[in-house]
Amino acid sequence: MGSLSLEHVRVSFGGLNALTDVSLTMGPAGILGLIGPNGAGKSTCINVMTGFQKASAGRVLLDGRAIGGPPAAFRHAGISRTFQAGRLFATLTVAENLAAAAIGMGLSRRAAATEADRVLDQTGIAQLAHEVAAVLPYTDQRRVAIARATVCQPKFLLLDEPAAGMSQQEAQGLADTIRTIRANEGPAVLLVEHQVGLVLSLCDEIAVLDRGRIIALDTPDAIARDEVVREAYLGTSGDAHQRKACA
Amino acid sequence: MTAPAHLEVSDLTVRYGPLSAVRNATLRLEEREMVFVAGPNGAGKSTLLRAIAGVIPTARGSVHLRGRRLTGLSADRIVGAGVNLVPEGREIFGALSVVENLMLGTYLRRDRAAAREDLDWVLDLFPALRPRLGDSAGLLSGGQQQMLAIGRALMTRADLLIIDELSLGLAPMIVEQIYETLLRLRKERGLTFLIAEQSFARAVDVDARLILLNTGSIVRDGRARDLARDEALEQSYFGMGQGVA
Amino acid sequence: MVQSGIDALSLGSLYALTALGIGLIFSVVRLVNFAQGIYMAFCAYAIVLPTTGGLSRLFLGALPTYALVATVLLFGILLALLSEVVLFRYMRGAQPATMMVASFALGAGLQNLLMMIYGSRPVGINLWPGLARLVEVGGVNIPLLQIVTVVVTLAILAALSLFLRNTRFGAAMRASAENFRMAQMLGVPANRIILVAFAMSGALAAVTALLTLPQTGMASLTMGEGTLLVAFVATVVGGLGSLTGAVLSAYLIGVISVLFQIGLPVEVRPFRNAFVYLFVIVVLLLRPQGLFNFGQKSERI
Amino acid sequence: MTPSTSALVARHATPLLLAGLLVLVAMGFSLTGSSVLSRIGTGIMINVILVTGFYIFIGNSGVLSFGHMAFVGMSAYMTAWLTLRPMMKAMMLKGLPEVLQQAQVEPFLAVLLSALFAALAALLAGAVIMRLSGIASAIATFAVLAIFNTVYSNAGPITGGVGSLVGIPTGLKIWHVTGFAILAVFIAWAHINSASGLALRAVRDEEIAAEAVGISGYRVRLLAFVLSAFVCGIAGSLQARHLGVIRPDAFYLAATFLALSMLIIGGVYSLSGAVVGAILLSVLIEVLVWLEGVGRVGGFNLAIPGIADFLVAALTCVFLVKRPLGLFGHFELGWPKALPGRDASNMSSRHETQS
Amino acid sequence: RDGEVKIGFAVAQSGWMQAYDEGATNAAIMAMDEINAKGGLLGKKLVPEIRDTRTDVARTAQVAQELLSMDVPMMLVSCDFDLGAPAALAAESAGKISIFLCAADFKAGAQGIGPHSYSAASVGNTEGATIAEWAYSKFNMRKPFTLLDVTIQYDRGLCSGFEWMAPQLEGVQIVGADTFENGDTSIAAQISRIKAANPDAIMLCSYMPGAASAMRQIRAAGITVPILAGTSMDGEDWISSAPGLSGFYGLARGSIRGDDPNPAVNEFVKKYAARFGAAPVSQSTFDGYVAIELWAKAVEKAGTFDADAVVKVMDSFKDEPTLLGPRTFTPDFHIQTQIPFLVTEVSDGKSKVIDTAKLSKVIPLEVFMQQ
Ligand SMILES: Nc1ncnc2c1ncn2[C@@H]1O[C@H](COP(=O)(O)OP(=O)(O)OP(=O)(O)O)[C@@H](O)[C@H]1O
Ligand SMILES: Nc1ncnc2c1ncn2[C@@H]1O[C@H](COP(=O)(O)OP(=O)(O)OP(=O)(O)O)[C@@H](O)[C@H]1O
Ligand SMILES: [Mg+2]
Ligand SMILES: [Mg+2]
Repeated sequence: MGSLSLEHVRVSFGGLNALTDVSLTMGPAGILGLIGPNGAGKSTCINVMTGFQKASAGRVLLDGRAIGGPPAAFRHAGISRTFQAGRLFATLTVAENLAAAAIGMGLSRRAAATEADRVLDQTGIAQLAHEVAAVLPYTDQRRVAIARATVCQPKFLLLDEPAAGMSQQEAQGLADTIRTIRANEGPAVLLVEHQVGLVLSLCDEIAVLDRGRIIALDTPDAIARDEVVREAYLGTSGDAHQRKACA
Repeated sequence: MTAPAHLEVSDLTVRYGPLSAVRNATLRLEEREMVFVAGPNGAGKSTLLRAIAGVIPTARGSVHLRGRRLTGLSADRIVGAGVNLVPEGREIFGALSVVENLMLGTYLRRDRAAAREDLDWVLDLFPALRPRLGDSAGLLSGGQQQMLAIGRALMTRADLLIIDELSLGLAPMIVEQIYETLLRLRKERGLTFLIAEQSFARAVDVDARLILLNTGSIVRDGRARDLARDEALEQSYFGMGQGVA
Repeated sequence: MVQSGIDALSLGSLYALTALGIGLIFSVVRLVNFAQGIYMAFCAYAIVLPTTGGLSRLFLGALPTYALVATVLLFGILLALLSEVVLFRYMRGAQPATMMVASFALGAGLQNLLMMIYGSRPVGINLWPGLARLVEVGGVNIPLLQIVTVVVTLAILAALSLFLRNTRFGAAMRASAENFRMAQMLGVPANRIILVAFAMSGALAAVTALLTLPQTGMASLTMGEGTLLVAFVATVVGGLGSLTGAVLSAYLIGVISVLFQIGLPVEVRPFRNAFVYLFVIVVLLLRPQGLFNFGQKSERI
Repeated sequence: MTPSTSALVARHATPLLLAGLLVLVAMGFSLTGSSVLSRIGTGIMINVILVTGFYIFIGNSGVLSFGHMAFVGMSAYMTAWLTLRPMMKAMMLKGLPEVLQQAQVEPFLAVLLSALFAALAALLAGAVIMRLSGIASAIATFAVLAIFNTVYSNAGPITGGVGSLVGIPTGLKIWHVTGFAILAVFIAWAHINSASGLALRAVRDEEIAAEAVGISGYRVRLLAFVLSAFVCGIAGSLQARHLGVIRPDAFYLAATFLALSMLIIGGVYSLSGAVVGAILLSVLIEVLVWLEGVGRVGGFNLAIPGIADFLVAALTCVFLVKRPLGLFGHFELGWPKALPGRDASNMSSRHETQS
Repeated sequence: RDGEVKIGFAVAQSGWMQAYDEGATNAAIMAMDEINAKGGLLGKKLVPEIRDTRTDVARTAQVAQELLSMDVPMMLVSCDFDLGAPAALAAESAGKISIFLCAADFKAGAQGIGPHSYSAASVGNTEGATIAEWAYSKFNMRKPFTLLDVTIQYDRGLCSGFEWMAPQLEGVQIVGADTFENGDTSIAAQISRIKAANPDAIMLCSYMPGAASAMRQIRAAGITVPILAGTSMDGEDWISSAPGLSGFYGLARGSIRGDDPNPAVNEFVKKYAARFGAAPVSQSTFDGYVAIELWAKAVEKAGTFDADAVVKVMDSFKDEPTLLGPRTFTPDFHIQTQIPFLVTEVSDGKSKVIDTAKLSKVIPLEVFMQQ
C-alpha cells in the first residue's frame, strides 16, 4: 500500500498559523482518524493533502515523492476527498454526480456511466441512482458524496466530518459503508470526525491535532485513555456516553 | 387563572406544497424550561422550529408567546418579542467580520453599553473567536462558525432561544461547555430553551423534557429519562439498542 | 494637464455617482438595476413640461433652486421606491439574472412611458447657466460646473461612507444583502433597509441628472444609458459589494477614457471605447475578485 | 418500432418533442399562405435558434453572458461579406481582403462558414475570458460585446461603419429556417448529454467539488462557449438574410436583453424552456402589436402608440415575479421524472446564475 | 376599388422615430389630398395605407411585406436610412418604388438599395461641402476644426463632405479634428484640443441631443468662433439648451418659421399648421411633400403606375421644380447631391434665415463611397 504524507507542513493565514510543522502519514494504517478541537486545523490538513491549500512550508509526499499542482492533479494521482459541507452537484442525479466525477478522471461519457453504475452498486446506493441530489435526505447526501469520491478507485480517500448531523444509528450505517469501500476498493482512509464513538470504533490509528500541532498519534484505545487528549478535546465531565461507545 | 406559558403552540401544521412536514403539533414551554426536540432525519424538527420563529408560514394553528399571538408576524417582529432562532446550517454572514456578526445580534437593542459588555461575555464563552474578531466570518472553521452563530443569538438577549442542531460540527468539549453555559443562563437570567438534537442522549444527560417527532407528528412528550427507558422507542427511532449511546 | 485632470475627475464623478447607486442596490439585493439610467432621465424631464416640439416650458424648473433640487431629489427617490414596492420586492431570492432582466424590462417600460408623455425628441433645458462660468484655479480656467460636480460627488461619498460605517445600518445592510432571512431572524427589518437603499439610489440618480443637465443642456430618453453601462462595469471591476471599490474604479474608468481620448491618434480615436473595455478585461483577468477588493476572500473550503 | 428504437425515442424524447413543436409552429405560420405570416414565422424560428445558442452556454454553465450578440453580429457580417455582390463590395467595402472581395458563396455554405467564423471568434475571446467565472465573466462578456460594437461601427472600409449594410440576398424560406432550428435543438441536446456538457453542469452546481473530482472548469466552459457561438452564428447569418440589412447596433444591448428575456422566461436551465420561451415571447409581442394596430386602424384610437411595448415590458416583469425560474425551471419536455417542489426553492437560492 | 390607388407608408407611429417620421408623413398626406382635390392621379384617388414600423427593423420588413401584398405601386419609408432600409429592400425585390421620407444616405438609391429606391432629401456629404464653401466665401474661414460625432452615418458623411471641399478652397487648412459619441456627457478633452488648435470655425458633424450639448460646452468654454452644421440641427427645440447662443450656422432645405424666401413654403407651413394644429417641428417635413410631388409628376409623365416606367422618368428629372426648388435625379444618384440650401443663423438665441447656398461643384462618386 502506498502512502500519502505531510512533511513538516506549515500553513499560515496572515498572522494565524493554522498548521505548525505537521507531519502525518496516511496509508499504512488503513483507516487513520484525525480528531481535535474546532479550528485545530483538521480541514486544513485535508486541503493541503488534496491541493486546495498550498503549504507555506513543508511538502506533501505521495509514495515518498513530492506532489503539487491544482486539485485536479491530486485527484488524478489517486487522492480523493469529501467536503465538510456536502457540495453535491445539486441539479444532477446521483448517477450523474458519479459520472461527472468519472469524466473528471478522463473517461468518456459512456465509460463514465458504466463506472458510475459500478460504484452505485458497490456502495449500495443503486436505488438512488435517478434521484436529483438536491432533494436527497441529509444522510443519503453524505453517502453519495462518499460514493462520488470513490469513483475510479482512488488510492486515498479523505473524509471531512462525514457523520456530522447524523444520529448514532445513521453513523453506524456510515461506518458500514466505509468498511465496505475499504473491503472492495481498498483505499487508505483519513477520517476527520467529531463523533468520537465512530472514530474510535472505525479507525486503526488516531492522530490528535490541537492548535495546528499533532499532539498524539496512537491506537484508539490509547487515545481514549490519554489525559492530554481528554483535556484538549474530549472534555472531562460529560464524556460518559463517549466512553461507553469505546467500550 | 394560571399564568400564560412562555410559549404555547397549538395545532400547528406546516406544509411544503402537498407535503405536511409538521402536523397538528401542540406543545407548551413554561418559563425557564429547557426542552429538547428529537427525532430521526426528516422528522420535521427544523420545520417546527422555523415555523415558531416565523421564518416559514404556517398552514394552520397558532403560536403564542406569554399569551401574545405571534402567528402572522414577520420574523423581525418576532425577534422583537424576544424569540431567537439559531438555524440549522449556521447561516453566519460570511462576508461580514466576526465582530459585525456578533453585533448584528444587538440590532434591536437600545442598551448599547450593555451590548458591549455582552460581547466580552460571549467572547469569554468562545475564546476561539476573540483573536478572529476582524476576520471575515466565512473564513472560520466549521465549528468556529457554529460558535459564532450561537454567540450571535446570545447577543440578542432574547429570553426564548431556539437552537437547531446545536452540536453539529462541534468538538465534544465545546458542546459540553455550551450546555453548561445554557444551564447557567437558564438559572441566572431565566432563559427558556427549545433545542433540536439528533439524539436524545443529551436530554437524558441534563434531565430535560423531550419532545419526540416522527414524520411530522409529535409522538412523545415527557421526561427524557422516562422515555429513554422505553426500549422499543430507542430501537425504532435511534437504534440505541446497538449500544452506541 | 491640470485641465485634463479635472476633466477626468468630473467625468469620473458622474460615473461614480451612478456606480454608487448601482452598487448600493446590488450589495443589498443582488440586483443590477438597469432602470437606474431611466430614473435619471425621468428626473431631468421633470424639470420641463411636456410639449409638442418648439420651445420647452419649465415645470419643476420654475421653482427656486433649493425647491427645485428638493423636488427633483424627491422625484428620483419616489421612482426608485416605487420600483422596489411594485416590482423588486416580489423578486426576493430570485436569481440575479432574472432580476436583471426584470430591471431591464422595467427600464424599457419606464422609457416607453416617458416617451408617451414627452415624445421622443430630446428637449433643451437650460439649467443653471451660471455654472458654465470659467473660474481661474492655479492659472488655468476651469468650468465652475466641473468643480461643483467633483465637490458635490466627494461630499456625497464622504457622507454616505460615514453613514454606512458608523451606524448599525451599514452592517445591517450588508447582512441583509448576504442573507435576507437570517438578517430578519436577528431582528433586522430587512425590507425597510432595502427601501432605504432604493431611496438612496433614487436620490443619486437625481443628483446625477442635476449635474449632467447643466453640462449638456439636453434631456433625452437615453441620457442615462452611457453612464449606466460604465457604472455597471465599474461596480464589478471595483469588487462587488465594495462601494469604495465601485467609486474608485468609476473614477479610474473616467481617467482611462480621458487618457485614451487625449492619447490616441485621431484615426484610432473613434475606437476609444474598445480600448477602455480591453482595459476592463485585462483588469478582470488580473483581479477577478475586484480591483479594490483588498479584503480577504470570504469563502473557504 | 423495435424495442431499441423505442428506447432511443424515449431517451431523446425532449429534442424529438421540441422538433415536433417547431414543425407545428412552422406549419401554423406557413399553411395560411400569407407571406406576412410566413415572414413572422421565419423570424420566430430565428429567435429559437438564437435563444438555443444562448442556452447552450448560459443554461449549462450558469454564467450569464452579455457577449453572445457579438458573435451573432460577426456571423451576420461574415454572411454579408460572403454573399454581397462583388461589385457592391468593391464600392462599399474597399478594405475587405481580396478573398472576401471576390467571394460569392452559395447561401447554405454561407451559413456554415459564418457560424464557423463566429465560433472561431468565440474561441479566441473565450480562451482569454473563460478563465473567469461568475459576475467577472459576465462583465468580461459584456466588454466583448462593447468592443465588437465599437470596432464594427468604426471599421468603415470593412463593415460599412455604423450605417446599414444593404444588399444581402434575401428570400429565406420558413422551412429552411425551421430545419436549422431543429438542428440547433439537436446540437444543444447532444451537448447536454456529452461528457463535456455533464461536466459543465457539475461545475455550474459546485465549482469547488468539480475541481476536486478533476474537472477543468475552463475547458468545459470554453467548449460550451464556442459551441453556443456557433449556434448563435447560425442565427446571425439567417437574420442577415432574413432582413437583407445589418448594422452594428442591431446586435447590441436591446437585442441581447430581448434574447435573455426569452431565455429566462422559458427557464434558463432548460432547453425546452429556451425553445418555448423564444416562441412564447415572440408570439406575445406579435399579438400585442397586432392588437395595438387594430386599436388604431379601428379609428377609435383606443391604443396609445407604444402601449404594446409598454405591455410587453410589464408582462415580462409580472411573469418573472410569478415564475422566477421561468416556465420550465429544471424540467425538460417529455422527461417523466419531475423534481418535487423542494429543490426548486433550494436550488434557486443555492445555484444562482451569476450576474 | 377601381378608382383608387393605395400608397404605402412604412413609417414609425411609435418608438423614438415616430417624432421624426410624423411631420413628413403628414406632409405627404397633404400632397396626396391636393392631388386628389384636383381629380386624382391618372384619374385615380390616392389613398394612404399607413403601417407602424415601431422603430424596429424587423417589424419594418414585416409591414413592408404587408403593404406590398396590398399591391401598392409606391411605398414611402421611414426617414432614417437604417430604419427604412428593410422596407425599401422589400419593395426593391418586389420591383416597386420606395422613397425614403428624408434619408441622407447615398445608399438610399441605385448604389445601395437598388434602382427603385429614392430619397427626397439631400445627402450628408453635400451638406458638409456646401457649408464649407459658404463659410469660406462669407466669413473667410481659413482654419476650420472638425468635430465628428461617430454615432451615426449621416455625421460621417457630413464631415467627409466638409473635408473633401475644404482643401479645394484656396488657403483653407483643417487645423484639427476630433471625435466624440453622441451620448458622451462631457467633451472636455475635445474642447481642450479645439482650444489648442485655435481654429476660426468649428464644423460640428452631429445630431440631437449630442450636438446641442457639444455646442453648449463649446460656448461655455469660452470658444466663440462660428459653429457650422448641416441640416440635422434645424428646428427650435434645442436652442433653449444654449441660451443666448450666437454664431451658429446651419443648413435647411426649407424654413419652418415662415421666413422662407420662397413664399410657397411659407404658405405650406400655414396650411400645415391649420390642418395639424401646430407648425412643422423640422424641415424634414417638407421632404414628405416633395416625395409625393416628384413621384406624381413622374407617374403623370409616364402615363402609368408601372414602376420601371416611372423610374425611367424620375431618373431623367433635371432641376424639376418642387415646393423646395429644383430637384435632380440620375440613374446613379437617387438623392440630391447639389441643391440650394437656406443658411440659418442663430444669434442671441434667435434663429433666422440669412442666406442661400449652393455647391459649385459636383461631388464625385468615390467621395460617397469612402466611409
Ligand atoms: N482560508 C483561510 N483564511 C483564514 N483562516 C483560515 C482559512 N482556512 C482556515 N483558517 C483558519 O485556520 C484554522 C484551522 O481551520 P480548519 O478549518 O482546518 O479547522 P478544523 O480543525 O477543520 O475545525 P472544525 O472542526 O471546526 O472544522 C481556523 O482557525 C480557521 O479559522
Ligand atoms: N424547503 C423545503 N421544501 C420542501 N420540503 C421540505 C423543505 N424543507 C424540508 N422539507 C421536507 O420536510 C420534511 C421535514 O424536514 P425537516 O428539515 O424539518 O426535518 P428535520 O427533522 O429537521 O431533519 P434533519 O435531521 O435532517 O435536520 C422532510 O421530509 C423534508 O424533506
Ligand atoms: Mg473542519
Ligand atoms: Mg433539521
